[in-house]
Amino acid sequence: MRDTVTQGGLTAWLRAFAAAVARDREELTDLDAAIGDADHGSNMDRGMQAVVGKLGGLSPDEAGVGVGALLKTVGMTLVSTVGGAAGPLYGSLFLDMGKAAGEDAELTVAQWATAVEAGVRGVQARGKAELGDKTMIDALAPAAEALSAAAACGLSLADALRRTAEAAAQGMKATTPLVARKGRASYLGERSAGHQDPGATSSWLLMQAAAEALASDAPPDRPRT
Amino acid sequence: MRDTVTQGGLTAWLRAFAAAVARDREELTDLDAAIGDADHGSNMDRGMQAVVGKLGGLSPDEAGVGVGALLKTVGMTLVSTVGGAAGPLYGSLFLDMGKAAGEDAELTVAQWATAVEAGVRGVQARGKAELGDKTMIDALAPAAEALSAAAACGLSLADALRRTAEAAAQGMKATTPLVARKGRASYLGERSAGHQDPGATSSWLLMQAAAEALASDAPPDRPRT
Amino acid sequence: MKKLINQPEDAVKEELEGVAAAHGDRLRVHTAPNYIVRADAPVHGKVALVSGGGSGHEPMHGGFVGLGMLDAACPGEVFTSPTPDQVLEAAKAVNGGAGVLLIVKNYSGDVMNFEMAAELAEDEGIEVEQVVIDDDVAVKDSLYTAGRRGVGATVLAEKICGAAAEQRWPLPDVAGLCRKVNANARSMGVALTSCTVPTAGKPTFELADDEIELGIGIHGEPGRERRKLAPAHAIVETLATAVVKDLPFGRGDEVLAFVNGMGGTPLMELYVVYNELHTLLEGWGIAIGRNLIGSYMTSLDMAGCSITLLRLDDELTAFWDAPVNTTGLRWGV
Amino acid sequence: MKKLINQPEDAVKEELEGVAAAHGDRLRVHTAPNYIVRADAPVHGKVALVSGGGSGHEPMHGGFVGLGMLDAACPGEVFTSPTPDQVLEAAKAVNGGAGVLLIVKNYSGDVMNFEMAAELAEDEGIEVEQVVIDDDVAVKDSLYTAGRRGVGATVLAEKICGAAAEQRWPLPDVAGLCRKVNANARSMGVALTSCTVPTAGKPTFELADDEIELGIGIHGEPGRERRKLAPAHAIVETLATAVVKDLPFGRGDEVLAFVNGMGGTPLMELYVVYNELHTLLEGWGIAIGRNLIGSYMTSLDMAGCSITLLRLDDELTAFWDAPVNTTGLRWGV
Ligand SMILES: Nc1ncnc2c1ncn2[C@@H]1O[C@H](COP(=O)(O)OP(=O)(O)O)[C@@H](O)[C@H]1O
Ligand SMILES: Nc1ncnc2c1ncn2[C@@H]1O[C@H](COP(=O)(O)OP(=O)(O)O)[C@@H](O)[C@H]1O
Ligand SMILES: [Mg+2]
Ligand SMILES: [Mg+2]
Ligand SMILES: [Mg+2]
Ligand SMILES: [Mg+2]
Repeated sequence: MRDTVTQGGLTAWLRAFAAAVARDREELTDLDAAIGDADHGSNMDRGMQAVVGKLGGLSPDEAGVGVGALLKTVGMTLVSTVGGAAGPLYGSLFLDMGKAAGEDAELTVAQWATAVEAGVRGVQARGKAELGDKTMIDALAPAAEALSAAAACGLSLADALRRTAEAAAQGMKATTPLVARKGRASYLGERSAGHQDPGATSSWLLMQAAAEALASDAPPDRPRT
Repeated sequence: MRDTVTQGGLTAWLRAFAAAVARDREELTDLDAAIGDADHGSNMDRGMQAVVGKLGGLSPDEAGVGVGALLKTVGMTLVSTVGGAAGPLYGSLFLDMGKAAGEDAELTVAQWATAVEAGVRGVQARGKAELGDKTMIDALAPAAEALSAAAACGLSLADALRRTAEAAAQGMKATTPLVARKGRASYLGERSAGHQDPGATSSWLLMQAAAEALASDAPPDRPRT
Repeated sequence: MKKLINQPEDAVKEELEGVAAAHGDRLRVHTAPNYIVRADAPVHGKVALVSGGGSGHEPMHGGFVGLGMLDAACPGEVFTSPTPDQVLEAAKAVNGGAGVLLIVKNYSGDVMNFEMAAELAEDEGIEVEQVVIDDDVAVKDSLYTAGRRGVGATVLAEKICGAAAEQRWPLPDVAGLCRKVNANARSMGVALTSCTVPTAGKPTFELADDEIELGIGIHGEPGRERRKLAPAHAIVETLATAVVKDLPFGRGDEVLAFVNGMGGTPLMELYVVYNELHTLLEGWGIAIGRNLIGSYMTSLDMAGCSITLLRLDDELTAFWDAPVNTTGLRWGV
Repeated sequence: MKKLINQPEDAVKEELEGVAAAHGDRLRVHTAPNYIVRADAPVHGKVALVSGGGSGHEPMHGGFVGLGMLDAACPGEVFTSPTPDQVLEAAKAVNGGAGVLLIVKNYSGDVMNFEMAAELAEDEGIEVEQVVIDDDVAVKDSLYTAGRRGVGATVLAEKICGAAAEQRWPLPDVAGLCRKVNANARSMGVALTSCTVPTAGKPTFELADDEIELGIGIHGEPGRERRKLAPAHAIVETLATAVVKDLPFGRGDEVLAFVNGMGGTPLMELYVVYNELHTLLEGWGIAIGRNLIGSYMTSLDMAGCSITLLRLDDELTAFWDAPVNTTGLRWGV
């Protein structure tokens, strides 16, 4: 267990997220079928498969660049493979996390919290959603907040990530009763209430994967599983 | 009960046939769905409704014309309203019956048998089907034969018609195991076996209706029911 | 049954009213008896092409009435061939003095009704030729059956003969050209689902969720074989093999490839089918010179498709390319 | 799920291969990233029109690429808007020096992806304008939602603006015309059945045998209201009333009436719908000056239809009538 975010940790995280998306692909699509257009699972799966492919294909040179560069590559890959609403939004998340992370080889918990906050602001800038609009923001914003609070209290990376995932889970669950005001689900009006938001669900998977894998210290060139 | 075929009897017969077709419309269509295109019931129903409308609308002058003219009117009406295979075939049946019946106001059993034989020959001339091809001929030809035999034996009209209907029923049932060689069912090849032919079924209804109503002496101008 | 109709018995009538309301500038819709003619009919000195058949196959045939294709179409009830009086009246309305070609699909009902119409038209002094289209290889041709059904080649024959008629070919030649198209075309179809005849109110046949019907007719007549659902490439290979072997088409042939949707299958899938067909034919050394992809000869709401190949020569290609202006097919004008 | 496809993930790719194989004479299909351009692109000095969206709506948009309509279409995955790099590369491929108009349907995903593409294109020195189409009255427009969806008006805007671009209208004017079409058009749809997204493998929603979904989106998004199945006249009255009241259209207006099939509904039913619409509008004193009837903007295999009305003036009518030569819409050439 490391207490900093490294390329190795990032790679393990992204692989864990990809695996979780692949596993829950049908569930994500079912959630989207209920209030959207039944593609969120396949969109995210396509994108994360591309990301994993990219990670495996990084040359040692590229693999050696900073955390920020890696995050930006992930963001660009998502932007150009996911499409739909999730593509630009998750793309912005990673692109803006990458910008904030800068060129360092590893990040402290506080730096990581700053990067995640920047990423979530990026999602909001792109999608204009507020808390309570029944979108991924409902999972991402509380998660970023919990992470920053944990960092301020000096918690370890592992503990901070656990709290982050818990906050994301709360936020995700809280989307169920909401009436959607952004995204495709908003076309449903009142009928959108009673369903959990698919994007908030994938965002929880993202934070859950971080709690599981981001503090690990697997080398960045671990063979694809 | 009369022992001759009159306009009144014909009208009663056609009405009875129309009623039977309306009643069994769905069954005829189901039989056609199995080995054809699911329209025999609606085709015959449309045609016989038109015939009944025509009967009701006959002016006293027209109503007074001979048996043959009435049969021809029925044939023309069927030709121009039924369409499909059944239209020209039932149309030919009635047109050729009408030609054979001539201008008399009533027909003896023997004359009636001659007319029916002519009608059935008309169906065969039009459709080129032989006995055993799994078509309406399988009900019509035995029926015509039974009628002629009954006439030759001097049976009463009522008895002759009963035998005719029985022969049609036999012929109809015998179509079930056959492989169709004419009409739409022939496209099915061996798969047409095991289904009763829809056209043979409507032909049996026709003969059955004759047994029930043709010997009756209801006036031609009986109001539509 | 779920359809955008009112009373099932009125569907054809109301469809024709819709056609009349929509296309009054180019078509005249006559009722009682029902037929559709091009607005400028009769075209003097031109052979008139008349076709027709049961309704439920739209745009065939009404959508093919217009310059360069049909002069008249006679829509019967759903899946029920038109009656002789419809065909007779249509022939009279479009006869421009050069005679009338009746293009008939080989179904007992159609053949008999058009035959009666031809007899009546000849009685009225109209010169008439009939050509019966029978391109469906799913049905074994035999002296002891009603022969093969007429399917996709009908659309191609109507287009090609329509062009020849515009060029003032005489009746025997247009009829000969029609026979040539029929002789050089073969088709086969597949259904993923049954159609539902409005007045029947329920599907004509039942297919399990993992079954398809090969060699389906365009009236929901069951095909010759029921199979397990398979990927597009396997289905297309089955259809294309049967079609190619039948004529047979051979290495070096140039063909028009017609991928037709049955009514319930969207264009996306038809392009996937075309892609498979293209790859197969390329492998067999058969070149696709022209193509037509879309739902031109439907079977109500049936999901599925048919494949038609027509062997081309310069004459057929030129007539195919000639201008056509109908609601269903249009180019060059 | 029964579809004429191979692996669900490959459906879009193979569809595009089919399009490339079929229409190489008039279209160029680029892959990785996916986009379709007219064969003669870039047209020097002409504003280039680029649209796109998720696949599954064919012929929209790829079937509308060609003279008089779009210069490029960017097909995303099924029901998933294209990515910014697709749109950027397409814009670069068709830019003839007079700028690029992006026609975008109002869905969060489409808007964001096209926005990113526009930013990237501008970075590369291409003059870009975006117009967002939002004609679906089924969705309440509000500051607190994503607004109305873009549906049928998209097809009309692409046709009309394509004609203006051919006449060398400058970019701001073509964009203005596009906004005018959008401002004067309203739509609403109904589903009789759900569609099935290939990768999902099952229907997006369940409708009972006697239920319909009013105000359906073209991605199988549930509508705003579920109702009992009703005759066509009642359904059309509901749709038309909502459409007419929204703009509102009024007595004396002349409109283009667009009856669109959702993919699984045959032409026969669309004419029945048109017939009802025509009768209704006539009663309300609204004249149908032009019409379009067919499956032009589909939702995979969904059964159902949508109705779009566009208020016409001389300018819009003239551009509508102008020549167009695409695989999906063609006249005048
Ligand atoms: N404007 C927005 N801001 C934030 N999140 C959004 C916005 N619009 C949509 N989303 C999220 O995107 C998810 C849907 O993603 P996806 O299904 O992949 O895209 P699409 O809606 O284009 O099909 C929603 O569940 C929601 O969480
Ligand atoms: N050539 C023929 N000779 C005699 N009867 C025939 C022939 N072709 C078809 N039929 C009869 O017609 C019936 C079908 O009639 P119908 O369903 O109304 O017409 P279609 O087959 O055109 O849909 C068959 O069941 C058969 O009895
Ligand atoms: Mg979605
Ligand atoms: Mg039948
Ligand atoms: Mg029939
Ligand atoms: Mg989507």
